[in-house]
Amino acid sequence: MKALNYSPEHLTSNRRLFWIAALLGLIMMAPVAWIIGLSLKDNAELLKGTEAVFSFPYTMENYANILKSSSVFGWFMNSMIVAVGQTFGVLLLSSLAGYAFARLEFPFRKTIFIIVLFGLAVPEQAVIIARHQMFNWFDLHNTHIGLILPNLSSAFGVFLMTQFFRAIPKEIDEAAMLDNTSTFRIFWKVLLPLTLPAQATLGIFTFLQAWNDYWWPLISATKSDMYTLTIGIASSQTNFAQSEGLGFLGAQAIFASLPVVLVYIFFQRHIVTAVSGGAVK
Amino acid sequence: NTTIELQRFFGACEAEYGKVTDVSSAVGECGIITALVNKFEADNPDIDVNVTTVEWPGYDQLNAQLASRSEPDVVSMHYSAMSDYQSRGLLVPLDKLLKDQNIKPSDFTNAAISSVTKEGKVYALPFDNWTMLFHVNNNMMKKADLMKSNGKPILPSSADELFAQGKQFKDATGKPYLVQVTANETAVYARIFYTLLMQQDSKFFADPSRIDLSGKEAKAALTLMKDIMDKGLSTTNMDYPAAVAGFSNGAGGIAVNGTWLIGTYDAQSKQANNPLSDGYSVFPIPQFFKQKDVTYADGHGWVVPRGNRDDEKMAAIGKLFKFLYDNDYEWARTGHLPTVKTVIDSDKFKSLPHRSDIAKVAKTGQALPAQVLRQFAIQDILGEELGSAISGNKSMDDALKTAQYRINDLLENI
Amino acid sequence: MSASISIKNITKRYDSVTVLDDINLHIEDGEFVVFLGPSGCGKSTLLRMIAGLESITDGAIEIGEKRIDTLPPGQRGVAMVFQSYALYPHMTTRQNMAFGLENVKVAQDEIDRRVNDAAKILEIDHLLDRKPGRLSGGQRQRVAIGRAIVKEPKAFLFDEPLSNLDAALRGRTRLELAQLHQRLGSTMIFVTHDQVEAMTLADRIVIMHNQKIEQIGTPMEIYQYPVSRFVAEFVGSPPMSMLPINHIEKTTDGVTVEVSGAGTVATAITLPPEFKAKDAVIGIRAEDTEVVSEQEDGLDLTIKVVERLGDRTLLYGTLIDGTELIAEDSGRSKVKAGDMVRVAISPHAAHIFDGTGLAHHSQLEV
Amino acid sequence: MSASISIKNITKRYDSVTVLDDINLHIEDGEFVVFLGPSGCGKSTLLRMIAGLESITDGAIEIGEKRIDTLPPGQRGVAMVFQSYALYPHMTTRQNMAFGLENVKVAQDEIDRRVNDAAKILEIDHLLDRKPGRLSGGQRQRVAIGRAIVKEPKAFLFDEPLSNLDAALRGRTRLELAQLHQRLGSTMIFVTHDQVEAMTLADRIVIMHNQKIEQIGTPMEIYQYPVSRFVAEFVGSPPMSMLPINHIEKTTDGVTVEVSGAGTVATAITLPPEFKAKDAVIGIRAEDTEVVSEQEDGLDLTIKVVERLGDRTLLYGTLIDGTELIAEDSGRSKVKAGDMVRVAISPHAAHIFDGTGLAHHSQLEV
Amino acid sequence: MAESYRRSRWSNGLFVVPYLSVFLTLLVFPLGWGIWLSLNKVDLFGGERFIGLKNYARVLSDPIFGQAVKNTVIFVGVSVPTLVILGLFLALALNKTTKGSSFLRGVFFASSILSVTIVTLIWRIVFIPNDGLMALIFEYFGWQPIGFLSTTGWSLFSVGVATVWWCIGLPMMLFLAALQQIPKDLYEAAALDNASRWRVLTRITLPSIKSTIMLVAIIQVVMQFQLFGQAQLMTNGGPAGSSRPIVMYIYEVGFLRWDIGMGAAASQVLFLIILCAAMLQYWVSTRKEETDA
Ligand SMILES: Nc1ncnc2c1ncn2[C@@H]1O[C@H](COP(=O)(O)OP(=O)(O)OP(=O)(O)O)[C@@H](O)[C@H]1O
Ligand SMILES: Nc1ncnc2c1ncn2[C@@H]1O[C@H](COP(=O)(O)OP(=O)(O)OP(=O)(O)O)[C@@H](O)[C@H]1O
Ligand SMILES: [Mg+2]
Ligand SMILES: [Mg+2]
Repeated sequence: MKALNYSPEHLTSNRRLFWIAALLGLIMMAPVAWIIGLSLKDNAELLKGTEAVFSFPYTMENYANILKSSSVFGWFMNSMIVAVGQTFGVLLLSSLAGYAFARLEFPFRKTIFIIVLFGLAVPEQAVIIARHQMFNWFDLHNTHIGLILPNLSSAFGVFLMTQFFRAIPKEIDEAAMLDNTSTFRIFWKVLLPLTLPAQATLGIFTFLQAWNDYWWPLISATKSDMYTLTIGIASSQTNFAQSEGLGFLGAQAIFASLPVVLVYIFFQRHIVTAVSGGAVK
Repeated sequence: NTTIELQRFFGACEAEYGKVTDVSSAVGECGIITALVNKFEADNPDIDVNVTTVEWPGYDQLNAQLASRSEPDVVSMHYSAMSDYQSRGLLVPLDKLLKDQNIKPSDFTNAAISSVTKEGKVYALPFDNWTMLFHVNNNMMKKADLMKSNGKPILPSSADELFAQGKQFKDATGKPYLVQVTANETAVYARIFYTLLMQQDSKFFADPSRIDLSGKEAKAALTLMKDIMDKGLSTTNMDYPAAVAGFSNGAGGIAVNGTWLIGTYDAQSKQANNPLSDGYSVFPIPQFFKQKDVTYADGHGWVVPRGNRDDEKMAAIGKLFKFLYDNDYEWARTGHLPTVKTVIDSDKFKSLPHRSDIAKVAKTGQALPAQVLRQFAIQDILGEELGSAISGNKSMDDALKTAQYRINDLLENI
Repeated sequence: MSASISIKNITKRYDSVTVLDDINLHIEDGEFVVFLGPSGCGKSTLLRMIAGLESITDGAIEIGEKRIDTLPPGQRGVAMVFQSYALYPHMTTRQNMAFGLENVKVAQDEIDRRVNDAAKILEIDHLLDRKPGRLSGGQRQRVAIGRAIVKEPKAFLFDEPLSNLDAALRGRTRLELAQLHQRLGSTMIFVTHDQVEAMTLADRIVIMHNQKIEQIGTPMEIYQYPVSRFVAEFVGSPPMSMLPINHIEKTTDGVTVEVSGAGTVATAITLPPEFKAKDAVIGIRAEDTEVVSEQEDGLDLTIKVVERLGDRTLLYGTLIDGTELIAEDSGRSKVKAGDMVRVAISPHAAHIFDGTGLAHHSQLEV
Repeated sequence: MSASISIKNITKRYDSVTVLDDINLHIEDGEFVVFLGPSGCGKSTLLRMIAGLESITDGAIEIGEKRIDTLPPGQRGVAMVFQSYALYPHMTTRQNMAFGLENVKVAQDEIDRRVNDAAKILEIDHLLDRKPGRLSGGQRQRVAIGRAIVKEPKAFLFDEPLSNLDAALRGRTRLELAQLHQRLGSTMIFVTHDQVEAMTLADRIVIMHNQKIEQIGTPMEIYQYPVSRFVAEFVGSPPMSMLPINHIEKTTDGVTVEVSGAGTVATAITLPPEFKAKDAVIGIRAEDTEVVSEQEDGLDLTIKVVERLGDRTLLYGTLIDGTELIAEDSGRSKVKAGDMVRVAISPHAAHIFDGTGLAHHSQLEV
Repeated sequence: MAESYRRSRWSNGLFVVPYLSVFLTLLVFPLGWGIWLSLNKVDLFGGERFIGLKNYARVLSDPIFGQAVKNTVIFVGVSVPTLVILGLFLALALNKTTKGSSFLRGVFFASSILSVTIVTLIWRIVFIPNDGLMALIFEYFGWQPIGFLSTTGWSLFSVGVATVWWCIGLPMMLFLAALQQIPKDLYEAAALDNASRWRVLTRITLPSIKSTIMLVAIIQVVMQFQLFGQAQLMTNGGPAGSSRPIVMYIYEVGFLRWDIGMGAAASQVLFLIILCAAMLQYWVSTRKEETDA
């Protein structure tokens, strides 16, 4: 007897919703596809009308032009150093602080934590001038350190890591205490490895933010060999840059985004599992 | 070896011009200035010029550098921005430096030298002057029967003529008469407005620390600008790049835009099969008011920010300025107007395409009084308020009153 | 409202893995049936297939003569109590119980009546306005049952509902469930891998093993006449001791077997001719042993561990050849670990399993 | 390496809530002591205070004559096994076990020796390179114990380590723990609220109740001579049945009591003069009852629920006046729910509790 | 008497010292400095003169600031609910393990990784008249073209579209994570309870992720109040200031007019607004929790 089979799948999934989302996805992608199309076209041809995107010939010339600029690789390296440095810095500081806020007792712990949370609401504009002045005193402008430091103060990472550490069962560190483990070793050898998915999440967000940061590099990195990619590309546009040609601009947009896209694709799996706290249970 | 830190906008084009020393082969702002610097370095092996390119207009970065005392040695700066820095003692007077190089103030056009002279001292090497112009699509004008027999377009010489010709144009081509930048950037409004006020000989900045827009001149200027819009004489909703491209594509008859586009449009007119093919010309903004033949002008100069520099370096900077002065013609090929009298009067310059048509701007060009501070911010406020009035969001009186109030509030609180 | 359930030729495969293989089972109206088996044998899967939460690869399910495997879960007329209870955490007890009725638009006063009745039966009327987070484990369990009751289903399905409770509460709740069944008289299916639960609750037990049903029977049938060595070892605590048989001899009453380390044991079991003697064992339950004085006949058992359960004492020990045997003594036993005691076994209660695991029982007992 | 533990006048308060009140307890070197008590009575708290994971409000703790409550947990020489095991999920079994030793810089070959030895004892040598995520519940448990063993601690502390296991595994692991204690001879403290665990494992049981120690004694002492009604009801499964006493009469052997619904019962208990008769009850364990034929003397019991445990059968019923009584019958009992049976109770095994819950036992039995 | 090992110790505080020192020097101290600046008449190059609360008075009486606050509040009021609802919708639609939905998840998250310059570049090229994608579409359908970036009303809307496009990834991810934490058996129980899809959504799913909805909303409120780049680069605040957000006002006052004191004052006002909005939200959500607990 063949079962007619009622499938319980429909409990949670809904085809129609999926297709609406797919449609929205097309809309999401349209602008990017548009830019990619533009970036592959000759600028002069585009001047006559952007409908040209839909027809041959296509060219890689815009990309070649970007690569011809000798500074691009230096800017790229700066961006890498800053983004990677900032990512590691934020992870380290946030993990240390998150561990302490979630697990250790010390005087004024609650008060300090609340003050740190208030930091979440501080807009960058409220601090940027004083920061700039301070970095003068210590001669930190036009250095990698100077570009890395400011975002280390972001309270978001501390908040996130505190939540993640709280999710780890307390017995784990109690067991470690009975194993004669020092407080730092408990953090470093026992708990930190358990927060790896969280580190991946926070790491990706920090990296993206650092890579795309604009105002601080603009006013701190004023020498062209210290430019980050974002600033460098902006500076290489002529005044009223737009007249350079849409294709070239599109190529720049794609080019500057490429590394983050790669980072994203590489870590994508971790974002999902990390955000859902999969491994820490 | 002496190193000069030079900071400029105009973009980067290392790829194309990084090695070029033959200035005459370069085109465009970026190409020419890059080639010029290369040539200077080649001519002066003992001087290195270290170029930092900044995003236009780069004043955020300059401010940051000044605040952190890491100023470059030479910086490109608009005339309209100079008073801000000069008034705070952030610029070095250049009289002695220019004198040592045998450059006299009288060598420059009046429009140029007056813009860089503050409190009797020269604070910049004037490099160019630019104004808003009428870029004309002759092909479309011909369709509208607005061409003279000598191959030049018929342009209005009064407001009435403007409306009449505009209507005639629109009826014939179905396209608006003017192509204007009206979205995102409002600076154009302010520049046209200044021009129209100046043409009425209005002394709206009689006192450089306050603006006066209460007179009938302001109302008249604004009325004219609004009528152009209301009567459908202009494109709408175009931002800067759209307007530039729009004119190329025959979106209208006359583009109201700056000197720097001459090169681009001229090049297009020399290609086949586009709306501008063989049909481009350019003229100063017509005199819509009888009082004075004048047009608002600004320009780029080279300044030296405050800072400790030894004589050797100052001398090197002097040499660089002399070189730039000597090569003002090359820069003028961009479309900007030269600042050196001998260049502007030279046949070489006049024989550049269209230059004879606009040469008079060097004489009729006029900047705001040099003592007026925060001209960039003023231009933004003014542009915004004028825009409100023109688009009908505010009454004209209201807009002018608000603009005057906001600008004066700004100036009072410096 | 209760009904019989027929499971006909049910098969379940995940890709290539067969989880259930051609299962047939008929459950009478009002019967309390327990699915018992080791972890992973497919008990939950079978239950969830009846509920409609799992698709069926092959076969059919009928409730009260009506085929239901094509219906969505809500329309099969069954109610299920989950191992984790699956209470809606943000709803009060009352809302939890009313939710299913509201979904099918039962009138409000009818809902109130049913919820109040069920709450009274389960003694949770004072908890109706609490949310699950503020209930104890046992109370949650009762709410979960209440949620099932109010739907007046044709059958109740329970998936190890007691496994989250501690030992004491588990005992109490077990009792309550038994009483509930008596009161409601509904068809109930209960899944567990705890044999004590199965023994105490079931009208009939379904022993599952290796994708198949191994034995179906009343608790006593299964305890006393396990069809196989698997069932014998799985049911009963402590497990039946198995002693390897060296030699078998037929007598008039049954067979006499020679057990290594224990000498000869006379049983009342008759073996069929096709009996496979290789790897055969004799099985003895702890309660069929007795500690006797040194003078009496019996086996010498060296005690390793003594488990005192209060009312009786279990002695875990080894015979001289190392075979393990569990014996029972009274609650007041003085035996200590390390002692050597003499144990008599009651030959009539023994079971013999052949090499394939097939069981043979004494014909005498009833 | 094992040592005695003394707990002296220990008090624990959270703000104004007193959780433990002036506790005194001495545990001998090598003893297996179980803390037993209802949920929330402070068992875990006391254990964690010994381990150093919880602060002490008042009092002192000594291990082997040395005061340790001022030391950090790692230096007290105790090892603890948590309810949830708390294995380090990112370390292999071997790393889990070695971690504590590495912390105190034990030589590598010594670490290897100890880990291998412990793994052999626990039969987890083949699992040394797996991480906890790939171990079954029982295996994890053994790793947790192994982690404790390698430290060669003066005492082992267990906080309900079996409560996460299913019934079958729990029984097996209980046995293993008992064997482990025999092999290592270490001092062990074990926390549970499951009385079966307590009975089967302990040398001595500490019954905790209401922030106090209610009784300390061997399992048999506690089972047979509970000091109070609380202990009597808490220990033993099924719980002791309590019948209200109407009237008491002294005889030469002890007292004869009149029980409502059960007539008079002659006991061997002598009551002191200060005995408070109001609310007094007589307690009878199920195994001290017997189902007898209609002709014999006894109480008539209407059966509500029959629990068949295989080797015996529990009968839950009510006497004529509604008092509940649990009786025991053999595993092959034919009694069904709804039957009325005659039950005889063994008067010498009865206990009497006065109105304050204080217990009185028969002097005859041993 | 004896102490617990978990006792409060100063030395435990060492773990927060690294972060706290960065936090204090790079956030709290500059913030304090900013507050000090807001009490002074000062331009970019110094020249401080204490003037008390005058800067605040000027900011608060400036109609342009009022307009910016209004714009920002409208923007936040529309974009945050949109982000929350759309994010929720996407998470619900894509909460599956199929290839198709994981691809779409990638698509929706991918835009979050672009920088603001690129996002606005993309959307300007979409919205510009004549050559823009929208213009082409409108032309194709023969509709009257709209000046998306230059018409009052539309300009803020266009900035909002770009913002939603840019920011939708994070809410979706957070919602997906929350959805995956809902025990599957709740849905099974609901199926046995005959619940319709709509009732499952409103009575099971949404209540189960209530706290995540709150979290996402607070994060987005804090972020969207700081709107700047998109408005600056797409509309420059226009037309007639109708899309100028608070941060852009701060930028103009501080960096174009060099009036650092007034800019600082406006920054502090913004800080207060954000703080109040976040706390109000938090308060409303926890209060409701308490009353129905
Ligand atoms: N989605 C699946 N894909 C493949 N195999 C599965 C899947 N779900 C369950 N199984 C397998 O089906 C078998 C039966 O599972 P089921 O949950 O029914 O066991 P169970 O008898 O309820 O066990 P337990 O007592 O542990 O709950 C198991 O071996 C399991 O591994
Ligand atoms: N931090 C605390 N603040 C206040 N009371 C507490 C705290 N921790 C525990 N308690 C209380 O102390 C009492 C003892 O708790 P403990 O965990 O020791 O109980 P337990 O006997 O182990 O119970 P269980 O068998 O449920 O584990 C409980 O009533 C508990 O509510
Ligand atoms: Mg199961
Ligand atoms: Mg406990």
